[in-house]
Amino acid sequence: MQAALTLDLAPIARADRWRPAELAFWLIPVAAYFIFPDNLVLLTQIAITALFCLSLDLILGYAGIVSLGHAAFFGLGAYAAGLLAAHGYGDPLLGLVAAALVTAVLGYVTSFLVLRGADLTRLMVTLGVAMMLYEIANKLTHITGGVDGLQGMEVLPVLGQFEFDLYGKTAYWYAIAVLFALFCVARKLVHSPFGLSLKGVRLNVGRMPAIGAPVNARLSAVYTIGAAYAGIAGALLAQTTQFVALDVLAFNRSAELLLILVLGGSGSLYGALLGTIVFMSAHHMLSDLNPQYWQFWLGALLVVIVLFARDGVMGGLRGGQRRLGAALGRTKQ
Amino acid sequence: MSELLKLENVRAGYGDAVVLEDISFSLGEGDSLALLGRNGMGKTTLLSTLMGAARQHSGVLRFAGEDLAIVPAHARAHRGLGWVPQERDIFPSLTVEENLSVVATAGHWNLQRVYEMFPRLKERRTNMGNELSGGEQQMLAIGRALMLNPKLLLLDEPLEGLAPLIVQELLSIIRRLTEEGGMAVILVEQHARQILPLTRQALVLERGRAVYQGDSATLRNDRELLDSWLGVAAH
Amino acid sequence: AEPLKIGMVLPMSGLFAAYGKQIENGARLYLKQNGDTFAGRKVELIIKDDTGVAPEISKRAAQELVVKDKVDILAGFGLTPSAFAAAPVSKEAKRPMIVMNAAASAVTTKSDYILRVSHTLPQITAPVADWAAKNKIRKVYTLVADYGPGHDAEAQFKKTFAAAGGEIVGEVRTPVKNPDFAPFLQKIKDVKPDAVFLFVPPGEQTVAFMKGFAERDLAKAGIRVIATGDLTEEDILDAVGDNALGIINSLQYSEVHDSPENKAYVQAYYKAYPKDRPNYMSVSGYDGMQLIAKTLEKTGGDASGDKFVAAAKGMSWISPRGKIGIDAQTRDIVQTIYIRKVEKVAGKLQNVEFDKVVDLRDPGKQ
Amino acid sequence: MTVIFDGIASGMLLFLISVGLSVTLGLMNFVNLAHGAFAMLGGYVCVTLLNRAGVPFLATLPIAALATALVGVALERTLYRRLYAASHLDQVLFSIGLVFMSIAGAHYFFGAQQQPMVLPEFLQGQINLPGLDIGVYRLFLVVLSLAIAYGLNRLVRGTRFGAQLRASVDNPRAARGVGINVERIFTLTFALGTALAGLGGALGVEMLGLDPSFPVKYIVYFLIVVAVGGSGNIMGSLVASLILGVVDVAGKYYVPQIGAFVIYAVMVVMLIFRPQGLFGRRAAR
Amino acid sequence: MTSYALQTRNLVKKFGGFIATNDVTLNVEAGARHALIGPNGAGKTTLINLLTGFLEPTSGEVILNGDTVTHLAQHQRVKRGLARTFQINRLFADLTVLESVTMAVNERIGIGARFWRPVGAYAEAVDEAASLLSTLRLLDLAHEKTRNLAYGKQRLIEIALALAMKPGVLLLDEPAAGVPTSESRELFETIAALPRDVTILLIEHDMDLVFRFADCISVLVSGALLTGGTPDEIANNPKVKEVYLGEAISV
Ligand SMILES: Nc1ncnc2c1ncn2[C@@H]1O[C@H](COP(=O)(O)OP(=O)(O)OP(=O)(O)O)[C@@H](O)[C@H]1O
Ligand SMILES: Nc1ncnc2c1ncn2[C@@H]1O[C@H](COP(=O)(O)OP(=O)(O)OP(=O)(O)O)[C@@H](O)[C@H]1O
Ligand SMILES: [Mg+2]
Ligand SMILES: [Mg+2]
Repeated sequence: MQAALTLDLAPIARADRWRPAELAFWLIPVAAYFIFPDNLVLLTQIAITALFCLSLDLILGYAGIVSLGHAAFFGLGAYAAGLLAAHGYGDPLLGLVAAALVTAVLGYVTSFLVLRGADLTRLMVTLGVAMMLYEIANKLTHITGGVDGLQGMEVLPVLGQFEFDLYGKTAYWYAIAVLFALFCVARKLVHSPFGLSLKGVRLNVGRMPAIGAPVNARLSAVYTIGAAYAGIAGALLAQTTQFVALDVLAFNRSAELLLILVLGGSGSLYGALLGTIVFMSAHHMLSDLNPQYWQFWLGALLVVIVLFARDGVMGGLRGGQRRLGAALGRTKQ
Repeated sequence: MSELLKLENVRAGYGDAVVLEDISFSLGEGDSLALLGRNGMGKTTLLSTLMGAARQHSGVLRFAGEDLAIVPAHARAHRGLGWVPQERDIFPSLTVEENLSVVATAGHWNLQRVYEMFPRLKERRTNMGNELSGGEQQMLAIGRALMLNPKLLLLDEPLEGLAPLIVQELLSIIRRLTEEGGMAVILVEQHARQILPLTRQALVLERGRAVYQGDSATLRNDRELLDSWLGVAAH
Repeated sequence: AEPLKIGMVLPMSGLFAAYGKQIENGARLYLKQNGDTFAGRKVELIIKDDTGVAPEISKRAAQELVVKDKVDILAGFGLTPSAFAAAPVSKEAKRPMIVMNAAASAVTTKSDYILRVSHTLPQITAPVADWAAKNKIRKVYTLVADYGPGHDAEAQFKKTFAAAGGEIVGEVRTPVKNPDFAPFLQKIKDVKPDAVFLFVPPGEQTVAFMKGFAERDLAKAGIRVIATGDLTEEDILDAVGDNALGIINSLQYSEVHDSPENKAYVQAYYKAYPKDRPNYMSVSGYDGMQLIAKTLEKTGGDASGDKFVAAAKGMSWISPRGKIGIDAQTRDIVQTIYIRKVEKVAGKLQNVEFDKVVDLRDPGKQ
Repeated sequence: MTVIFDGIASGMLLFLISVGLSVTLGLMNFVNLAHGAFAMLGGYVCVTLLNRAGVPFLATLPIAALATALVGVALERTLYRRLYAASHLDQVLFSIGLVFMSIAGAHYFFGAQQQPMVLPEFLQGQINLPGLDIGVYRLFLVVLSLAIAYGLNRLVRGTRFGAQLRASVDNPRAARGVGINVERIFTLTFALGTALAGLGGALGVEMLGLDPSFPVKYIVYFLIVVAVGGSGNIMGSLVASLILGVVDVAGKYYVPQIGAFVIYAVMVVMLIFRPQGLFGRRAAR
Repeated sequence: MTSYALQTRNLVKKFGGFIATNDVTLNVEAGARHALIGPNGAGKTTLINLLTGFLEPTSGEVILNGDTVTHLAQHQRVKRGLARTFQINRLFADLTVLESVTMAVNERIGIGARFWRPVGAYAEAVDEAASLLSTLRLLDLAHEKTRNLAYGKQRLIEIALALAMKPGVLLLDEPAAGVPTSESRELFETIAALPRDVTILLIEHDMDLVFRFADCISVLVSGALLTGGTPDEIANNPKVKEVYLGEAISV
């Protein structure tokens, strides 16, 4: 143990402490509330998508499982909460818990399908699962309302206190609170031994069994957690829009999510959040400016980002920080 | 011996980083050079520079009278440079035979001769490149370079991972290549003792600079030099 | 007076971009023809893209239009889910919401401030079913896309057709995304009905169906095609091509509807948008504006929800499609539905009207 | 019988429109989700020539392929090339960006509506044999795709070009080292892939329709074929397309109730039993 | 009666029609320093892959400390004390050296799936990883990312990961490959200094190292065991000289 004393363990021992920049980051939602009081619905949906993105980040960014069917869980969660609310159980928190449980079960069961195979295979298997779920929801019109959407949701006030209002204030704080809480949990997770072993799996699956790690069990576990997160995000959307339609399960949603995560930079929790903020704001602004052809500009934005800011938004920011740091350092000398 | 390769004050590295400083030497046809140095001193970088896989910052690189700086990487093989990379770099989705024939150039070395030299490869000819043992990959990399029928063969630690018997054979083949085939060779090795007898010249790198340049024989007999640069005198 | 802000939520991009464009075309055409001042208030159109089937975006757009842009009236809504999602906004904010395409019957029940100027699915399905039964089509095979509107169309058709004495000899629901109708057509050919009733998402599915129909020579086997008229609307008709000839269908509007109002409308439309053909959606946009203008005249420029809706109820006016009105009870549209047949008129494929059901209310609400 | 034939033909159509992706994704290992955009371009070229310039259908096909390839090469030279070494996810982001741009572009130039398309007489209609009705155009597709599959397979497996391509993908640095002109090989292959995309797009208009959302509408089908076939394997794609086509059509004929479910279920099951695809090589990177 | 740490019975591995391991029955005594030599492609690496469960045998059995483990998953064999290194490095390029080794220790002591407290909170694991690094003289590189290390150092990490398993049986596949002569000697000193009750099975083509290190050598040719014995016996075996050694060793 002598040796350990001579080594500065700070980098590993304090890897999980909250940095000032992080605290500052979480002031953004508070500030946004006052700066954009008229855009609360958009901000709420950004928060929900951010949570959804976080869930994909857990499985893709940390464990390396690519998915083109993550909307399966989002949609299932949305329907779980939606159906509860439509049948008289409109308590929001109850809806979240139910959504989490149902999607966790589906996540656990389907996790065995994604254990094998390379990226493309996983992409297609997850996509297949989501599409099948879509077809089922479409078929069960009498339960789900099919493409027309689920009718008759009645969501009760949050904690029995806060009614959902036209301005979206309650919805906003509700979504932000859930996002923050689950972010903290995810943060714990990625800094734990479990999180470290997930990184190990992503960096070198072949080696993990040779150091005694049960790779499949880890992947199943994280896939289940990711599914539950996605389910909660879906439930949040259902509750805050008070409506669920088939598109919660659609391919586009999965694909767009993947885009957002890659844009933000997978493998970093803040990447997931920033990617969502950037993508959805860009989408919103561009489509307001040019309702018909905004896609062109959004596409151009993606292309430019890939070509000139490789490591995603986070990478870009980090790079900027480094350059700034270097510049400051130089002026000091 | 007419001059085949000439380096003058070459500076090279990766991106902006400079690994090699001020390297100059020349090599004639059928000549041989042992390139020595500890881990990370720039041996591989020197070969990569010749092949255009590392960046040449300044200096002049001439091969058969032509300035290599303007020859794109892929064309250098056709000018007569054959490379056995340190990581072997076998193409995994090609069979053994395809790995050999993919760029075959007419000349002395053909499939049949390579198979004669490494019968093991002939036995495994339909295996994919990634289904080979470590040593087999090494043989394949050497065979592949020979299929180009190069004027200058660059071997980066070719003995690594080969069985002793094959090592002995390979050493004698290299000798034959230079002495009878007129092929020039640059040989990078950790096992200085084994290759110094084979080569005419030697170049020792230390942190990217040449610290010894001259006769192999002289170096071989100078225990002190060997020990200080390579830490191998005890062998 | 304050300007009158109308916020339109429409699919301007994506699969349903054509809907948004037609509706916008019609709305703007009205303003161009009749001036952009309603009851002294200058009209300002704000258009938001909801990409088609993303109800949360529709709802967000509606909410932002109300909260941020402070619009007086919501309008547009290409597809049913977006109308459903936005309905609570209209309800809570007490803003009139003019539905210009979403066709599920129940849409108008979701908020007391919803008025519809387009049609409901039962409204355009029942007439053709009735017509078929009365015109020697005894045995019909129904083919509908497997999604909500398809199910509704199927149910309405069966109901009306059976009531009029027809027989359903087979039915099939096809996947919503379905590149190949071959197996279904083969089956229909084997069954040999008098006609096929068709309802699929208007667009490439119609084209694909009719191509397959022609390829397999089902017409020669004596099988006719009857459909809701949105499948043969002017925008799609050219893409279906000559294969569309002879389809019997029912809808509220045709480019060749014979009335002075329509002649003027069509002429003005081609002048304003030479690249497009006027269709029923453009007319919805047009009539939506007309409804707003007429209602505001009645209320003296007051667009507040209760007053506006009260004034609009029972209103009727002459549209390019003929006389239409707003049902005082259901706030849904009352209009004449025409039975048409696809024919070539002056070298152009058109829906030629040859029969009609006058002043039809939404059968889905009876 | 007719059902089987229709299945085969529908599989061949799948093959034709996805084989270009087998080339770019499978062989070059570039996740080119913009494949559908190139196919769409081919479709518009074909339709425009056919309807506006009156060029005969058969003549529009090579022109569509060529025009698409030219655009492909231009993009490859300027943009794609920079991303060969990037991660697959970056490639996804990039190519989806292109898809978005292409959708908006097509919308702008051609409008949102379906494009009309009329085949020449000799490709219309059916040949009626006892118990078997063969659509002429379907037959045309079957013959064409078999020819293309055969040619491509020869090119990839049997020629030096194919070996050089695989070598370049495996390890560009080493490939250059042994004298392979990697840039040229990639450009040529990309041209081939986009030409096939353009051809497939042109051939597909008749059965799939053509509007600006084409690139996203069928992306799933392209991916299914490549994944089930085993990436980089032309014969695999062919067989996968056949199986999927036949299963899909037969499923719709015999059990229409479960409709679209079939194709996804079959895909998932096949991938679970053969994660590398039907003919997947062990050498997955 | 000697006890065996590792045994195989009639082990066979076929790749398609090719027999890579042909009826191998091998016994490695507990605490042995056992070397496995043989020509390139003889099947040495394949054998290790079979022993560790990296590959499934076509037939035959693998026995670890008297128990049949033929169908146990890799990680379960590791739990029973069987660790290995790879002929070609398999490391975690983006983790630091300390993180990599800590992760390995975590798995051994069974806290790899803990998800609530941070890695650094499990001091026993971090301390153990640090002390292992110090034994291997890698402490100054503890916070370096693995990818930035020189090849020779990476080889050492490869071994550190195996040692972190506190193995009862250690399988080393050409650990010195790519390490310069001078450093490979240091490396072998470290290995030799492991407790005597650790059983080691070594594959190596450098005969100087093999003959200095091993007390027992098995020779594998074309997938089958040719012979086995003490270093002296092997060095003087004419058959082994003919197929493998050539003039490499002159004892
Ligand atoms: N791709 C690269 N990018 C940046 N630096 C590199 C790269 N490859 C090698 N280096 C650095 O260049 C220096 C020389 O490396 P090189 O591989 O030439 O050494 P070497 O003499 O061949 O060593 P070895 O005996 O280990 O093969 C080293 O410090 C190494 O870290
Ligand atoms: N996946 C595979 N498919 C087919 N043959 C294979 C496969 N993997 C290995 N082989 C063959 O099995 C034989 C044994 O390989 P192995 O790697 O065990 O040899 P080795 O004894 O370790 O050789 P070296 O000393 O060169 O590392 C080789 O001839 C190799 O070509
Ligand atoms: Mg080197
Ligand atoms: Mg080996």
